Amino acid sequence: MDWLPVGFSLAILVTWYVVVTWHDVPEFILPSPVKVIEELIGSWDLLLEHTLVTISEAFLGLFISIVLGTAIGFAMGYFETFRRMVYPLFVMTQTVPLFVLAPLFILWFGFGILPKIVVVFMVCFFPIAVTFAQGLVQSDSGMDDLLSVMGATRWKIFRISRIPQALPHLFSGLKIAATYGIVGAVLAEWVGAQKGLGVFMTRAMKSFRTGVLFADVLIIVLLSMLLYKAVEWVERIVCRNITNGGKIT
Amino acid sequence: MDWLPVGFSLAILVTWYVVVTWHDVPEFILPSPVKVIEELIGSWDLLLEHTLVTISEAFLGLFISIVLGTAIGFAMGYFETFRRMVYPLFVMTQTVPLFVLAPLFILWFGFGILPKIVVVFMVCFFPIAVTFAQGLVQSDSGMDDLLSVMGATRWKIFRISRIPQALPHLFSGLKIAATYGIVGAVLAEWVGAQKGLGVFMTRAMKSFRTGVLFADVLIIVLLSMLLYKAVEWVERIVCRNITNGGKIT
Amino acid sequence: MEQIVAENVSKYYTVPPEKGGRNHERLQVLTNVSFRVERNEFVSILGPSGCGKSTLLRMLAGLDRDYEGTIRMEDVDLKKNRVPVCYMLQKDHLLPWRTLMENVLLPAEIEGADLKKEAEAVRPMLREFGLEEFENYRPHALSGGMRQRAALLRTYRMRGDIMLLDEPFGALDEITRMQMQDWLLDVWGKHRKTVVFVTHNIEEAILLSDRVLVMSPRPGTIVKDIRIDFQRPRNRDMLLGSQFLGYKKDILASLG
Amino acid sequence: MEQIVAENVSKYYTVPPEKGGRNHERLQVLTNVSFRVERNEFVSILGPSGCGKSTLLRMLAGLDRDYEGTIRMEDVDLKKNRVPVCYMLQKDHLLPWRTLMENVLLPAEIEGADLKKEAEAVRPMLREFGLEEFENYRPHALSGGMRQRAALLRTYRMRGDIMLLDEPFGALDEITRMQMQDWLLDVWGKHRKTVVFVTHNIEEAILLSDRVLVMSPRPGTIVKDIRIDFQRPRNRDMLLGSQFLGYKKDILASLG
Amino acid sequence: GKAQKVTFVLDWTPNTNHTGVYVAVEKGYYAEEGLDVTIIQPSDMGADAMVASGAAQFGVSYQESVTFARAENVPLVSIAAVIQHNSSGFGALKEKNIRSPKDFEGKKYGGWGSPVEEATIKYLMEKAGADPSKVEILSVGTADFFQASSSGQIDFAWIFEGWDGVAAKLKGIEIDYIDLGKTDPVFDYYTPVIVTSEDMIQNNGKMVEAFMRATIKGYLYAIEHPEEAAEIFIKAVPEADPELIRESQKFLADRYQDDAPYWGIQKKEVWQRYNDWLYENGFISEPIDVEKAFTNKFVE
Ligand SMILES: Nc1ncnc2c1ncn2[C@@H]1O[C@H](COP(=O)(O)OP(=O)(O)OP(=O)(O)O)[C@@H](O)[C@H]1O
Ligand SMILES: Nc1ncnc2c1ncn2[C@@H]1O[C@H](COP(=O)(O)OP(=O)(O)OP(=O)(O)O)[C@@H](O)[C@H]1O
Ligand SMILES: [Mg+2]
Ligand SMILES: [Mg+2]
Repeated sequence: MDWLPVGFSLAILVTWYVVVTWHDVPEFILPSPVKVIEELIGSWDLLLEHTLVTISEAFLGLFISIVLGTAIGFAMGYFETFRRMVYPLFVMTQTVPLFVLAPLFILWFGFGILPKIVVVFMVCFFPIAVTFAQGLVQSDSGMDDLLSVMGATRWKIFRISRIPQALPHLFSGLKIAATYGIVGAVLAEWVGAQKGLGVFMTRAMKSFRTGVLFADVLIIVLLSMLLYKAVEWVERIVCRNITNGGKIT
Repeated sequence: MDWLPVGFSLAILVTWYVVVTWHDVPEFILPSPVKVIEELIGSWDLLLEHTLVTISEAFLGLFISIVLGTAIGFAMGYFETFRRMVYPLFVMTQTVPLFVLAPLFILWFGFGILPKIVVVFMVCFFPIAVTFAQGLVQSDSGMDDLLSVMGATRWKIFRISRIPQALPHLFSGLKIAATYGIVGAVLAEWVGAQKGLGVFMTRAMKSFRTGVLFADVLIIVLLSMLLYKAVEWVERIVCRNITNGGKIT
Repeated sequence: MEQIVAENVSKYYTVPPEKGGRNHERLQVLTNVSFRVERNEFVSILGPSGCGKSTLLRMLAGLDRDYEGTIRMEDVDLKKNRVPVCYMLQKDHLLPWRTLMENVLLPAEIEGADLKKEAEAVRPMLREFGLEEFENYRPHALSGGMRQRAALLRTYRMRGDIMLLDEPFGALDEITRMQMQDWLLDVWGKHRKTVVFVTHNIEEAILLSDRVLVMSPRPGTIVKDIRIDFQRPRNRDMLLGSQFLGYKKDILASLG
Repeated sequence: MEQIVAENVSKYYTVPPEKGGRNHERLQVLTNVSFRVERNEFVSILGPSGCGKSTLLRMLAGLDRDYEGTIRMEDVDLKKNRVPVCYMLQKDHLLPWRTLMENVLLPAEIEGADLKKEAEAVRPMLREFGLEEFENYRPHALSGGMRQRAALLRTYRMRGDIMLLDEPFGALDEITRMQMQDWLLDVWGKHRKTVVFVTHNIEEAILLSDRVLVMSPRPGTIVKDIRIDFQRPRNRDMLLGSQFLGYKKDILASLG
Repeated sequence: GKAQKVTFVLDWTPNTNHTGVYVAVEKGYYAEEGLDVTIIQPSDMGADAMVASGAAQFGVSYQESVTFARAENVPLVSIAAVIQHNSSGFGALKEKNIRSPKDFEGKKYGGWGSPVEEATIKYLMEKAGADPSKVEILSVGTADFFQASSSGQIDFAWIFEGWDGVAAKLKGIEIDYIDLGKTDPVFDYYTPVIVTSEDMIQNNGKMVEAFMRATIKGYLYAIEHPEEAAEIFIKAVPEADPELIRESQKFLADRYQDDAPYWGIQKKEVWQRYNDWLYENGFISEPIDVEKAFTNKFVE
């Protein structure tokens, strides 16, 4: 546990509190952190209910993104032609404003959990696939040569040398995905859902309960950070050997 | 110019067209690509007007993101303590749902171009700063040692060895920023503005002109891809020497 | 019977334009290299730095097919097909995230052999190579010479009757080098492999080889093909004999 | 006057836990290493692979302060301060994105010297090093020996009266090696530098040095300190003399 | 002197509810009053917070929204009713056979996710003797009525007669429409309204007066000349569908003022009724002081 950022965050919170109380900022413009915590505690059971919905959407979406993202990232790294074919299209999908497309997803996929998963997938798939593919593509040609002389097939060269070397890249993609997964689900809910933090959020906003809105955002941030830390933890375990000694190549 | 993805995209367009005309999909659910092009040509002057607004917002935001992102990314790579302090906070900013915060930006920053630039910045700053910092941190310790024996200060070690080695990373961040810059500006407009593709979009949507909406999205995609290609082009020039021979370390 | 036949091999590299920005240039590295190696022969290649020895070995390993002339190995045209060889590059190319043992097990792993058994077979050799304590070290924690020995051991565990070694002993001290030379002769004698051995050490070349090929400076070609007529098994005493000095003078003369 | 004084230097590495997952272990690499080098002396260090030579040189370069005992250089305690030296690592560490010339200009660049002038000064040396055609090549397009020579040239352009060289000629053929040896002796003689020279080549050590330090296997310590009494300038004829053979036997005996 | 800068925030995209303001801009009514008006299109967060915080001076809102705002101590005041009677209601494609709240049973409602919708439907169904537990309430957010219903995702939705209803006619789609204002007096509340902040009224009354004078002129023009007003609006907002604007404008011309003595007037009982209903259904924790929520001072 690194206490430096914690301390720094606390300092920011205190400044926030002081500014808000000093200038008497009305709650609907910027609620004080104390107010946010109060609302968090006050609406705890309601928030929890919505949070569980959002978490399940985000997790499902992330799970699918990780599986497909890794698979397609691998395919892009492995098959040059496939990469050239789909990569620009993947970039394109990222330039499409999701908040415009999301309502259409509802038309196409209904109101269930599916359009939410699709949105999460659209957000998280790309960084995973692209980072992994990039990691796989950059290679130490000498090592590849050596392995091929040993009789390694392309697949074995990947398994033995390229995949391990691409893992740190993949994990940086996974961390990005973890950062955006929850927000993706919230966006999808915001655009149309029955339950979830996104729905809760619009309701809070419409009834001018900015404090509750911030409590909602706080939960989203905490969840995302938790996910992020979880990925970091897995990375440390998986990549311990690979990055040991500080240098990978 | 790589024609493979172009051909592939065309194939997708044709499929889209065939499906839409075959199944007689109503325009407001999914317009045919021909309809989209028609609308694009029909509303050309209007679209152009809005596009210019969006471009100027996106460019200003991107410019500031590049300047500050590179500077802060550098500071994070250079000053260990600074990185430990701010990095988790930067991650946090990414987990905050922007579409919720954006309206608040208007309260805080008014209706001018400022809140749009802030949104673009929030979207583009992070990938630039983080990729650059990551590139700077991973080092060949032997090279650092050698340079320090030559009497290089920490700053010179960075200038001579670490920055060039981090450039490919920085560019992958810049490419992400280029991908998201226009969408960021559109999001900000969508939340409150007088002009711009985001405004145009909501108006088209609310008058059930899905064809125009798609024409709008098409422009956003094309602009973003153009930006992306531009960054790629600069990368090729700048990094030609660095990545020559296929291996950087 | 000839196992390797190289005929009129020439090689050019396309060099990126110079700073000034001129056009791509061609650098001729090898010119009309022809030689033959018989089965079970031990052939050394000596030549000035930069004359194209590593380039030639890459071709023999089947990694570079962009040359003029032909190379046939076991009657296979290397431009068309590959022949399995034991190949050791000038750089060690150990995988940094694998331990020494895991690196040495690579050839077995690729062939899908039983790794437990292979590790058992390798362990006594680690002792012989002075690496027994370092089985679980990763390359960055090994000394230069230790890395080279690990790479050599890995090469030995590769499948193939032909060994292509690019300065395998360059980072070793005299004593360790002698041990490794003895080991190599032993392996060569017992397993009857064919060895193509690039080295900078003339004495080593004479001591080990049946034939020594001497190359000219770049563009490299073979300027001398010397048969070493010492009987086997050899010992180090011959290093002091006049016949040896004759060979050495001969080689030195053709080198520079 | 003594320029370098090492007293009872011992060094341990903390080794990451083994596969089995045991605790961190300590590996002793150097034990009670003590020696002195006088100003303008040429001292070679010989020792078995893995005995700690590179580790010792890292300490002399001021890069590793985590050891027991003291090293003083020009009366500066290296644990507290640094002394500028010309240092050449075992690996070439050329920047892959820079051309050969740009790599050689590094020391000048760091000192903020005039690069045009420096390039003019370096160019004749490129010729002497057999690299003149390759000024604009990047490292990946150079042969192993060429990279090593480039690294040596870069080392020479560093500021400092003390040269620390870790196997600078390991990848060179006999002829090029001789040229480089002559060049080094010339530099040493003209510029009166102090040289600490790690090598595996016993003859080279005797030929070049005022003193040869022989190290034991790991944990390394200095088992022999031999003064070479040949007069200077030296020539290669002495390699055949009996005095030379005496030194050689002496060293070989203490090595193995 | 120099024109005063005024920011006017819409409730959503520009539509015929806003025509009067656009007319006043285009015809120079604001300029005559020394005002330089900028029209801003917001997100679905609406104009309320921006007006209340002073980021904008005026905006478009709804009675419901102003009530919520005041319940949370957001100092928002409604200063004119744009349309006298609630012209929204429940719409459904003809083939769905939804003609009264009774028919909601077993159907899917697509809303924007506000609990008020749920309560309204429940209230209407109970009143009609239907079982409210038999309707499925879905939130479609920003997806529109036609898209959602013809793709079969929903059966009925809350629509604006003057917009979606007109659009349906233009597209040749037959729909059934249940006028909310006519189902129960409590739902005949004001939507939309023009709002400003308490601070503006207290400290900048002159500007509010000037702004409203010009706005009234704009709406009166739209009432008297719907065709010209429509063209003015189309010129200002070319992105919308011109046909839809023209038809919608015709539809609304008579409804801006309707049966009221003058345009913009708001009645206390309308405010009180709906406020009470919201309170009874638990949407606000305290009933608000409706006298403070609106004023007719600027339209009289
Ligand atoms: N970073 C490290 N961590 C752990 N052990 C190390 C590390 N670096 C070197 N060693 C160990 O220290 C010992 C000495 O290494 P060093 O590189 O100094 O040997 P050397 O005398 O230069 O050998 P060579 O002649 O082979 O280059 C070796 O056993 C090596 O495994
Ligand atoms: N990829 C490349 N592109 C361009 N030129 C190259 C490339 N690789 C090698 N060369 C050039 O080819 C020549 C021969 O290189 P090679 O590595 O075969 O020499 P070598 O005989 O092994 O030398 P050494 O003894 O120094 O290792 C050199 O001049 C080198 O600069
Ligand atoms: Mg070579
Ligand atoms: Mg060493």
